[in-house]
Amino acid sequence: MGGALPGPGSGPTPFSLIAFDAARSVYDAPVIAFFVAIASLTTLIVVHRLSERRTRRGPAWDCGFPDPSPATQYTASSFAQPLRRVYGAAAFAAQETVVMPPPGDMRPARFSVVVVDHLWRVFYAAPGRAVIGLSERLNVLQFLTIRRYLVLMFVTLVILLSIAAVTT
Amino acid sequence: MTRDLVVQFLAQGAQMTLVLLIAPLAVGVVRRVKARLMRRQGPPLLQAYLDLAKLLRKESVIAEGASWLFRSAPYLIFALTWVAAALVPSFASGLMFNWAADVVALVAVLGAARALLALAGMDVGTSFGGIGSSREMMIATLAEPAMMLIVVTLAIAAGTTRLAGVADFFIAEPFAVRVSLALSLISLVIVALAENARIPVDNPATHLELTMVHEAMVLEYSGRHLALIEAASHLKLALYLSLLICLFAPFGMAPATAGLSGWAIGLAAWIAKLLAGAVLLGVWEVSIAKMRVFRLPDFVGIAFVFGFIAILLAFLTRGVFA
Amino acid sequence: MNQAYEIAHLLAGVMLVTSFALLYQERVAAVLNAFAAQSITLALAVAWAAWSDDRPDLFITALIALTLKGIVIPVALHRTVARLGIHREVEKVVGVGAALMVGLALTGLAQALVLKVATGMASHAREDLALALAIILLGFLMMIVRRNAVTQVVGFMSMENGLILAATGARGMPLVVEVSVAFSVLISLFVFAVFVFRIRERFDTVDLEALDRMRGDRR
Amino acid sequence: MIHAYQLVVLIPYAAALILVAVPGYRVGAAANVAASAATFAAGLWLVVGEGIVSDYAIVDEFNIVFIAINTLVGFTTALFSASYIGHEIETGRLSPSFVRFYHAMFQAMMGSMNLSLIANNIGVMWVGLELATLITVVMVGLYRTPQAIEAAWKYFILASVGISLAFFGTILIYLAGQPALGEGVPAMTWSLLQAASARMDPAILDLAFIFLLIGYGTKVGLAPLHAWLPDAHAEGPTPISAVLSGLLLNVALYALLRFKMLVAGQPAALDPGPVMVVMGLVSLIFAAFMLYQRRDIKRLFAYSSIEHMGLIVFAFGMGGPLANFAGLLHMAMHSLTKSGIFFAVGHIAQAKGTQRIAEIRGLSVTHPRLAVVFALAVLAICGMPPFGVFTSEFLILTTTFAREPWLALLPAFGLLIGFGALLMRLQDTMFGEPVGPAHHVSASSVPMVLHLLLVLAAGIFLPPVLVAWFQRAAELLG
Repeated sequence: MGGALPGPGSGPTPFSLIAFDAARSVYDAPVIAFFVAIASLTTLIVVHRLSERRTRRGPAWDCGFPDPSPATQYTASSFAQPLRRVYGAAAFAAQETVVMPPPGDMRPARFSVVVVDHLWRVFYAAPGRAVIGLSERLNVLQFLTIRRYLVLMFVTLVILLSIAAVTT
Repeated sequence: MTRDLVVQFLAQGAQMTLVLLIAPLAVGVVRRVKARLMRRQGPPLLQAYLDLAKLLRKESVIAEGASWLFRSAPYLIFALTWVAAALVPSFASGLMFNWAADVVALVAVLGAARALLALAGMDVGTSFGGIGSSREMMIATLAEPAMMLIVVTLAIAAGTTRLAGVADFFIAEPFAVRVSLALSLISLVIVALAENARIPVDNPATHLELTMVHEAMVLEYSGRHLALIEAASHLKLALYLSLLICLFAPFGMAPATAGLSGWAIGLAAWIAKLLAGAVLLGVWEVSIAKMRVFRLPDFVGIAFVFGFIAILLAFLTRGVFA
Repeated sequence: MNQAYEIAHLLAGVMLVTSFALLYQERVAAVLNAFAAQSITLALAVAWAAWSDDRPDLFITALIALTLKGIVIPVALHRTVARLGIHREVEKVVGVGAALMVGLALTGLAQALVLKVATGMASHAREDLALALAIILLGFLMMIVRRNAVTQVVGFMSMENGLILAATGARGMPLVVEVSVAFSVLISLFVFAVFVFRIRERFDTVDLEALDRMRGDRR
Repeated sequence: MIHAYQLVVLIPYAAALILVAVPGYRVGAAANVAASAATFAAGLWLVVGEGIVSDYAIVDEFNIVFIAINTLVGFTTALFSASYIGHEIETGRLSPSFVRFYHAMFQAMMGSMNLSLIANNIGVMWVGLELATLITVVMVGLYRTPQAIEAAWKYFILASVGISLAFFGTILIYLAGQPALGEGVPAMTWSLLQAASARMDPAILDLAFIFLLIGYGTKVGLAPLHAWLPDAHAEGPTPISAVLSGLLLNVALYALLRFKMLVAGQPAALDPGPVMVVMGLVSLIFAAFMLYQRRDIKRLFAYSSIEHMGLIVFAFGMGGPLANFAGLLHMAMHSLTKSGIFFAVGHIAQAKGTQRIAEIRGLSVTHPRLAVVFALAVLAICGMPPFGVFTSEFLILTTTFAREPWLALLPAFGLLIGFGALLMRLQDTMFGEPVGPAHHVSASSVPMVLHLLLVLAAGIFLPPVLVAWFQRAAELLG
């Protein structure tokens, strides 16, 4: 009967997570966390011992942006910009449109991007629609009359009896 | 039993200290090799140590508006990288800590350090930090999957994702040169270049606004914080060199059962290989130009493609490995 | 002894025939009469079993079948039909012919199932079981192919007649009397509910307006 | 000397008789809690005591699991209902005399379920279960609104047909056992039947199991026999919904499993496993899809119960020590979690004055503490770690995967679909602009927090004693 998971404690430490076999892969989160904690504490102590401890507050390094206003802040879309740029053509079917007015025209130039997220469409939107669609169809079963529910019971009974009748 | 544990613990501690001590030397070697190839005198080999010492002595300037995250991130980044470096077998494969995590966990620990760095980069709110963080993350989306593909290839080949196990496997079969492993090697080299912000992905020696990635993130740091970040990046370089050595040139590494003499040989071999790797990196960096940021996907993408092909081949020839 | 089984078998056969008669009827009053006939036959069958097996407690069951299902309930339902102005006609989902065909198929299924039973069981007991199974299935069929609330109740009670027949056929089975009393209570509740909640036409609706207002979730 | 197994049945029945006569709903509620606590104590006594096999009663490793859950949830539900039912009188939904009736019926129902659980006689088992069913029918119609009466009526008819079919199955089991055990009581005694199962006629056993599956399966809520379940849950008083989902479904399942053990003892009979696997999967996947269209919060969780009963039946259908263990564990976890959810839903219905999901919005703003408990409970029923439901679902899926990798995809798919629906509805109720009234909730939050903590504790650490206990029960199931 089905293979059991390796029991706790069969790894090198009692906290080890072992997927198949200790020789193949081990993950020991508490030990790693413990070592990270030790390492950070050691670093903290040693650095504070050895180094100059003075700290000064100063203005940010403002090359070209003397005024730290909200407009200059990084936003989610600015953060995603390199990603969009890199994957735009392949993953998002991005289409850029640039409307550049002729010289002398005072209208501003316009730039627009249309991004289609194929992954979203294929892996989220389509199955989502399928699930909702199917559930709408099945939902009819919530609104049947009692007689029809009895029919369901009866049909199940007769099917099972027929199976019993034909099998030996 | 207890004595064993103590020895193991000491060996582990020795490795952690060693990696920490030797990492700046590797960086010094890279810089020196580059300078000599450019017919410059170049800094002394120990310049990286001196830089760190100097930074530690300077006072830290913290931008107004920086939060606690900004101040605590360097310590955590350093600690995470250090622990990650300790996870990679260097001179011996049977150290205690190698058991605690496999290469998947290693990637995750490095990923945590990277995420912290990106957050710290954006903490002050200047545009440079943001540019650096977003670009770093963009590179990560390419490098990390490639890294995982390499892991899978190795796991198929050696039957384990534990680095020590993989190393033991290659020690046992030193001349098992196979196409899929060669592809993995190329792939891992590319990933290592990208992760360590080396040419052609990034240039560690410049602060050009348009192209910098790593340096843009740490622009606000100074004094002891900068020293920690620098030390972390040195460690990361040593880590990736060790990883390459451990996976593709493990000869000389002491197996799990080796005694002190085995460890001594392993240590010497490791240092020699590490420095040789640093020399090779220097030669590589001189002979190639920095890429435009948005050409990077093509370059790192090679790693992904090679990693993928390597997996397919590994699956096809699994009969050989089994 | 053999003769005792012959008579029991005959009565069970008559019950099956009345089951078909229930499906065959076009008018509610006739359905009720057929049901009364079935219940009285059941009472005779149970009484016969009580006498021939020497189990006097079964006479209680026979008495209940006779008075409650043979007389009281049919009479009450007759009056209900008249009082509530329920359709006198049986409302059919499928026609009489189709219902009878399905009924025949079910009887065949019951026979086929019981034929598989090993011969370890006495042959007349097997036959009784087949008849009871057929009566139960036909009662169930009656519940689903007839729309009228009264005919549906009759279907249920016919099913229950089959159950009592099977229970008395299982020689020496304990609790039969208790269960038959419990079922009588259940049936009375059924009839009572039809009466009190004024379930006029069908099982489905307690009140036609309520049906329009709500149906499960669609509020 | 009265034994504990008699107490589990006698205390509730005696309490029911007394409660009929107790005027004043506060005294009645207190007496209800006291009786349930006493029953729970008797249940615990049974847990630590020796097993019993007599002509009419049986207490073995298998049914003690059910008895323990039954008495525990009965006790917590009584606690909840004591603080809940007062509000129903204030709002005028129930009159004091109805509450008195409610308390008496509650005890009678608990007694009947316990009777069914400890019965060694398959006829008595049937009587107990049917009595409990009929009492819940009355309880469902307690509010006497048209919807409640329609729900009760639907429940009554479908349950009655189920009752009849299950009784026919019981007769058939008697007929099958009669040649081996002789006439009379022995051929209806489960432990004797079990011992003689290899000598029973396989064809009659097949026939009997089909009728029992349809009859008791109706009460388990297996699709397509489930139709009564969502409406009965939605329209009855909330404590009754909790008992229905948490206990009555289990008792019906228990009866089914006892007969499965009988049939499994005769190798020539049809294997009940595949049928149960198929019906379990149909229920699981069907209910998962139905969750998406629900507008009533109690009906939503009623469908979730169908989903989980499907999964449990699937696990028992797979059979084998590991799957049975996982099935039993999941049943226990589901009982605790789902009744806890219904307690929380009762709170929400009091706070918002409605059961419609569309009118329950922004709960995290108006009732932050209740919202947190509710959200955790829903996440627990979704199978999120670290709650116990995760452990059991994980075990069911892994043991299936180890034996039939492709088959494991189906329950995983169903659970995933259900997870999506529950999360979607959870979000609807938690966030958004609060609408409608936001009353103060008077009901006690102790029961639901207690259930949640138990499930959490089971998810983090299953005591080896408990594991060994469940394993012995699983082995009995074969």
